[in-house]
Amino acid sequence: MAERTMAEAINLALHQEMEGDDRVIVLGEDVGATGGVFRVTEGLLDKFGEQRVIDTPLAEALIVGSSLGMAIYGLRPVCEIQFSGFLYFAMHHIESHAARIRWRSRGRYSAPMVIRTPYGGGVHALEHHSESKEAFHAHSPGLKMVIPSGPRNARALMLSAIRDPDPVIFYEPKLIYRAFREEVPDDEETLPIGQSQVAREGDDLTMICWGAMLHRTLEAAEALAESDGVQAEVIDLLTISPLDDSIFTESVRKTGRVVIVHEAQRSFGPAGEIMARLNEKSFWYLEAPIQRVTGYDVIVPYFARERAYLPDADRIVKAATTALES
Amino acid sequence: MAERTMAEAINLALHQEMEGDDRVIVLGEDVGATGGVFRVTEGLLDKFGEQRVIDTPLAEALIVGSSLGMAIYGLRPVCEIQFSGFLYFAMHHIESHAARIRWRSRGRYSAPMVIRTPYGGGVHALEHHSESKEAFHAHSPGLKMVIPSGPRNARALMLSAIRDPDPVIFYEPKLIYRAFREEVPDDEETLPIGQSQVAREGDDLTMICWGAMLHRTLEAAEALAESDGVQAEVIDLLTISPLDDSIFTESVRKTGRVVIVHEAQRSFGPAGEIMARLNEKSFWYLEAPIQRVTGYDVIVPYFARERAYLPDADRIVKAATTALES
Amino acid sequence: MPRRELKIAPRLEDLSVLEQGGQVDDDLEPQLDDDLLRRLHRTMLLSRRFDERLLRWQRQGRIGTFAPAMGQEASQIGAAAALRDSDWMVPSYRESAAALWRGTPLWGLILYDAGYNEGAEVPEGQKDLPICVPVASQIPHAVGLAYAAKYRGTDEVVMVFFGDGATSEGDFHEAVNLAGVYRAPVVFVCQNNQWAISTPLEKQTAAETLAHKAVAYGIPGVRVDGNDVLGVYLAASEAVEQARAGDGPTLLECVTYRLSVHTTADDPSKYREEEDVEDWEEHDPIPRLRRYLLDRGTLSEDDVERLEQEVDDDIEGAWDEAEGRMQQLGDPVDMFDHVYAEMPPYLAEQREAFAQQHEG
Amino acid sequence: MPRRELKIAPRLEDLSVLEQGGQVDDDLEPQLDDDLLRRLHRTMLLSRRFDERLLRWQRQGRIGTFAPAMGQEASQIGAAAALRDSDWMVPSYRESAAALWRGTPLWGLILYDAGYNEGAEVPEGQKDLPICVPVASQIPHAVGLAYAAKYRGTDEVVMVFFGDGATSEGDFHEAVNLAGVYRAPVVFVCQNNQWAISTPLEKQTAAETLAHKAVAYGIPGVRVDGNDVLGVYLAASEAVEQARAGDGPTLLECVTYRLSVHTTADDPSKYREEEDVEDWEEHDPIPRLRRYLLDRGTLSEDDVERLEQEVDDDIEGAWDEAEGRMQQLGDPVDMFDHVYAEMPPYLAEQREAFAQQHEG
Ligand SMILES: Cc1ncc(C[n+]2csc(CCOP(=O)(O)OP(=O)(O)O)c2C)c(N)n1
Ligand SMILES: Cc1ncc(C[n+]2csc(CCOP(=O)(O)OP(=O)(O)O)c2C)c(N)n1
Ligand SMILES: [Mg+2]
Ligand SMILES: [Mg+2]
Repeated sequence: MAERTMAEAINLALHQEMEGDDRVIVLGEDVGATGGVFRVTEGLLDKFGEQRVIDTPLAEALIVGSSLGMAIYGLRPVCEIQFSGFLYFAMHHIESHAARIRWRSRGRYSAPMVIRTPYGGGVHALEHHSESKEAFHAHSPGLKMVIPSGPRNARALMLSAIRDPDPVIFYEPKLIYRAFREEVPDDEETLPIGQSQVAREGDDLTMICWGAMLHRTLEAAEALAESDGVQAEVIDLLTISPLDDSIFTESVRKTGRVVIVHEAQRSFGPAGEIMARLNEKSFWYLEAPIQRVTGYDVIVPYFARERAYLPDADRIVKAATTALES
Repeated sequence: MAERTMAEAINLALHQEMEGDDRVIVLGEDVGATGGVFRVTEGLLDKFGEQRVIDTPLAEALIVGSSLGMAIYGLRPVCEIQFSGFLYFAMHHIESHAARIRWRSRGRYSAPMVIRTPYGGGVHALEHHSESKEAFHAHSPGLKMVIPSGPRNARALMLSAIRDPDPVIFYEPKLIYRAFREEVPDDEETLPIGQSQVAREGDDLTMICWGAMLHRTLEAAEALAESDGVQAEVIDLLTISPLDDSIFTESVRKTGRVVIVHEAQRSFGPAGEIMARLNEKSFWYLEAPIQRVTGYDVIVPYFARERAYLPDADRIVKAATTALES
Repeated sequence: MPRRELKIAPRLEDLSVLEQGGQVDDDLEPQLDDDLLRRLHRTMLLSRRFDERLLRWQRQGRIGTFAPAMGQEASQIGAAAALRDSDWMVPSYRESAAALWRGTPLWGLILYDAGYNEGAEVPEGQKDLPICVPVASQIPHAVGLAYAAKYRGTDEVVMVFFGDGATSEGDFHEAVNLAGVYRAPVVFVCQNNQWAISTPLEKQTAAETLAHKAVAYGIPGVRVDGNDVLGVYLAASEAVEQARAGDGPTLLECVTYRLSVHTTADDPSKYREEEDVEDWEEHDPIPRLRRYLLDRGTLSEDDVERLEQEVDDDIEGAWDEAEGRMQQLGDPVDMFDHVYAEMPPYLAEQREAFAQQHEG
Repeated sequence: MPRRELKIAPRLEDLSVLEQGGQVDDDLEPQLDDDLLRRLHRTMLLSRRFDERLLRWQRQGRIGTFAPAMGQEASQIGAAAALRDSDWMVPSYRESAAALWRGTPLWGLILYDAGYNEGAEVPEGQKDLPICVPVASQIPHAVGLAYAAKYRGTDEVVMVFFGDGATSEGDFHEAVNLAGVYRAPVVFVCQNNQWAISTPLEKQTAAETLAHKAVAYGIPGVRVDGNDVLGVYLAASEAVEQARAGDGPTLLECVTYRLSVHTTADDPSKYREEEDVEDWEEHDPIPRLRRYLLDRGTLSEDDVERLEQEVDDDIEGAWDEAEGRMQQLGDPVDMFDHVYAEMPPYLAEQREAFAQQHEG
């Protein structure tokens, strides 16, 4: 058991899975010699060599498309797209092929591959380096989309993603790559994909979030508890798609009041589906309008103004208060 | 005034706008000699020549990316992506550039361009030729997304789209390209982008839809009127983004019951945002859970099973009944 | 070196073996046994007659849109014939002739054309990928397969097919470039049939030939008469052996012609002259091979007649087989299958609701 | 023609004019007046000293991540100098040297590096596109601009910059191919600085040189010593004139080296040898040009000293200017501007809510 950052924890998962399974190949831009711009693939090249740790030419569609070919062959590629804002280049391979090869081939072939990519804002990066487009991939049957919220679940979910028989987009919240450390057991540990978790229990209000926003939401929940003794239940989705609606709909039946938090832009963002499921499964329990705390419907501003774009504890508390008072 | 199909009506708009404005350029795969696989650009090459009607090399990212360059220069490109299922190839130019050049350049440059593409199912086409991914573009600040539902509004909206100062994705419901004719005035006629319309008035129930689904929804509305005298108000969004939530939220304050219909897959589909806006603006008026009638969360099946995938009047009536009875 | 011309190292060449009249180049003529030659001829003929029949069936509404291989039989089959069963074949949507050579049953192709997902199924053991509709997007998949085959230390080779129009897509560029860097065991077979729907080659690229594009990737480029099955077989075999030997990829341009429609949704009269088609019919690969086989006594005129009857019977039989299967395949609830290895709860709910609605 | 080699028509060549020691090739030496030569030298020096200062400011946390142009001043400025003001310049994210030549103020670059969207603003009248971060994606935009300029019957030329890594992206391929087909007036300037972050050229492509990639598009390919400002200026001028004359695009490969970090987030010691950097420092373009100017008496040693003082003062002044502006630019509510020409109602509501929260 050691204290690890999320970057180190994912790195641990890659090391362990590559040791145990020679089908696992890591590829992407600068994943080898530098160990990735966030050092998540550090040490893999030295340990596993150029055959299994590939610095590819600069082409995202190619990284995903060739990974798919490897997966069809029976390997387990884990490819990295340097920033999620460059995943758009590969959209056709994700949407039209990785998500469909099982279906198209009637089960003859499949795409057991992981597409790792750092997403989200808050690290003072350049344009295109702070995007959150869960909605682009959550809407595609055949794809899975996973977002860890800390070192321990990141490591466990990465193991599960590599072993998953279907393609997984693994969105890594770059804001918390090194924000804090957590005990991460050396022994292998997995978490089921497609299951959300209760991160904090409470009866007054349900807060639904994921990734880096979990921590701002927990912060808000604590603030609410201290200031006005409100106990918020905080749910960490962990998997965006296939969406697990059992836990949050249950929670809302208890609390009747909801706040959803995400970094992505508001309109047509991921909160919409959560609200839809609540409408379908917990409608009669809702005591107030569901509140969304999200990025605004603007392009993520350059970093001097970035803080203003991202949800923070204040905004979450305000929304919770509205949900509780209406 | 003449009876025209939707394909003819869009063709009319292109002819008229190209005549009136030499900044308008049409480009895409097979838009020239054949007049497009759906004949929507028929006759343009003969009339306006190869300089203004360009059969491009086979590359969607290029079609959108080079159109953007033309738009920045001050032209008004109207490019065609042969089927919306191939628009994914251009995702990075749409999301990272067309939607942002105004913002990035602080207004110095802009992207007055239209991306036309046939979308949706029901025409017995091959794989990738029946897709509905409104959600991919509606979630992008800076982009507009328009979907006509018939010849007359298609022509009017196309004129508005070409004249719009911002990039417009113009999704053409291929199922109704030739399904019926409508009076379309020869004289220029426009419709404001960003405004939905009431397609049928009623007090008992609100139905929200667009594109080809409008007609199946109206069919369902008539059936309901005849069978049990229920009067459904049917709202045709026409613009998906920027979403006009004024008319449907108003309507729901009156009816309290809602059915949303779209072809796109259900999860994380466009209905989610409509439900979110209703939750935020008409929550206290909702008398029953909002019903979604959508494509299933599967890949659109090959055409032998395609009918089963698409919403039809029966499914819409069933959902309406549920909305009314709960 | 103030100003000097840059040279090109890898081979960039043009070749052909069998002329239309049946004359062969003695130096290049591959020594193929009669059995192989007969199979090449039979499969080319089968593919041709099958396309002709499909066109009729399509007009009768018995099947949907499809893309005939007519005119490209030598390019497809000559190339595919250079592969072993242990090698991989990655098609686009027009490689029905190559698919037949590889073992895909006629009825399977019919099922696909009739709109059944089951038609995209590749027979167990046959190492082909399913039909790929998005132009050029299969090329990176092929390079990934090749990388994996090499990583596993096999001697498998991957052959990927695509058209002239496909060379304009970024996927073509990115994939061939990667194969060059990793010397992946892959053969890129470009079916240059002169047209991308209505777009002629000269609007597709200003390159002198498509083989020239190999220079951009530091790999050999070979241009071959695509209606010359011996030439295609020779060029493809050289490329396959080079790949198998670990010496990397080759870009092979087969110069051929699409004798029929792009797909049944297309009307070529809008964009090409009937004369061009007639000129190219003069270069039809099937009579050319037949002339050669008759000359060398591998086939007799009677054999040919018998053969035509035979393939027609195969086609009729395939229709009955396909029709029989279509009866079984009616149930639309199957559309919920194969989305994930394991069906998520909400999808099971949707399936359930659908099933009820369609029983009741 | 059983088997024959294929030839290449458009020119594919390599050139250089000015050696490191200051020797020039008399046939190729462009006859530039002293004033232009002094401006070239001054801007190269300004860019170099500016990068050095930015690196310090970045370490002090006064600005964020940025990509220095160090080592590539001759490639960027030599190429941009071949343009007229009426021509277009389309940069990637590393063309700060070219931007300075074109007229972008130092304080503007500082604002960008400090995270203000206002820093991406291109001065009115200066026909440059804003900095483009997604690698290679600016290339199709440049071709669209060029098509439009030609359509409008102007004699404008578009010059687009990108790196060696960018040549692996599909956007590069698709755009250069289109320019070849339409003979668009565009010059493709590839800054081959040997590295794409940590990825060396040999992992990027197996092409013999990047200029060879021109063959795939039927256009001229020219490889020039990118640290030789005279050579770059000559090659770029030839390409620009060809484009202006309506004779189409050229792919220009400037062979140079990234002397500093990829960006300030990068640590080159992880992937390249200090020796290589030192070797390349021997080929620094600035001393090379200076030697030439001193030899021909265009500059004196005193001039050089005065000049260095001058540019340092410019840089200091620019910081004050930028800092002053940053005070004004605080208000985050500006993030709601410029999304659409007209703000949609729901966005106005969001802006309103935001404004209230940030006042109260
Ligand atoms: C990415 C993509 N864009 C457009 C299409 C529509 N389309 C189908 S085939 C075709 C032309 C392909 O031409 P070519 O590559 O020469 O192959 P051919 O059909 O001639 O065999 C087009 C544009 C498609 N299937 N995929
Ligand atoms: C599409 C895309 N993928 C990845 C990145 C991250 N990235 C920024 S610069 C760079 C390397 C670019 O190398 P090169 O084209 O040689 O230009 P250089 O930085 O050397 O000037 C990468 C991978 C990006 N900005 N855009
Ligand atoms: Mg073709
Ligand atoms: Mg570089």
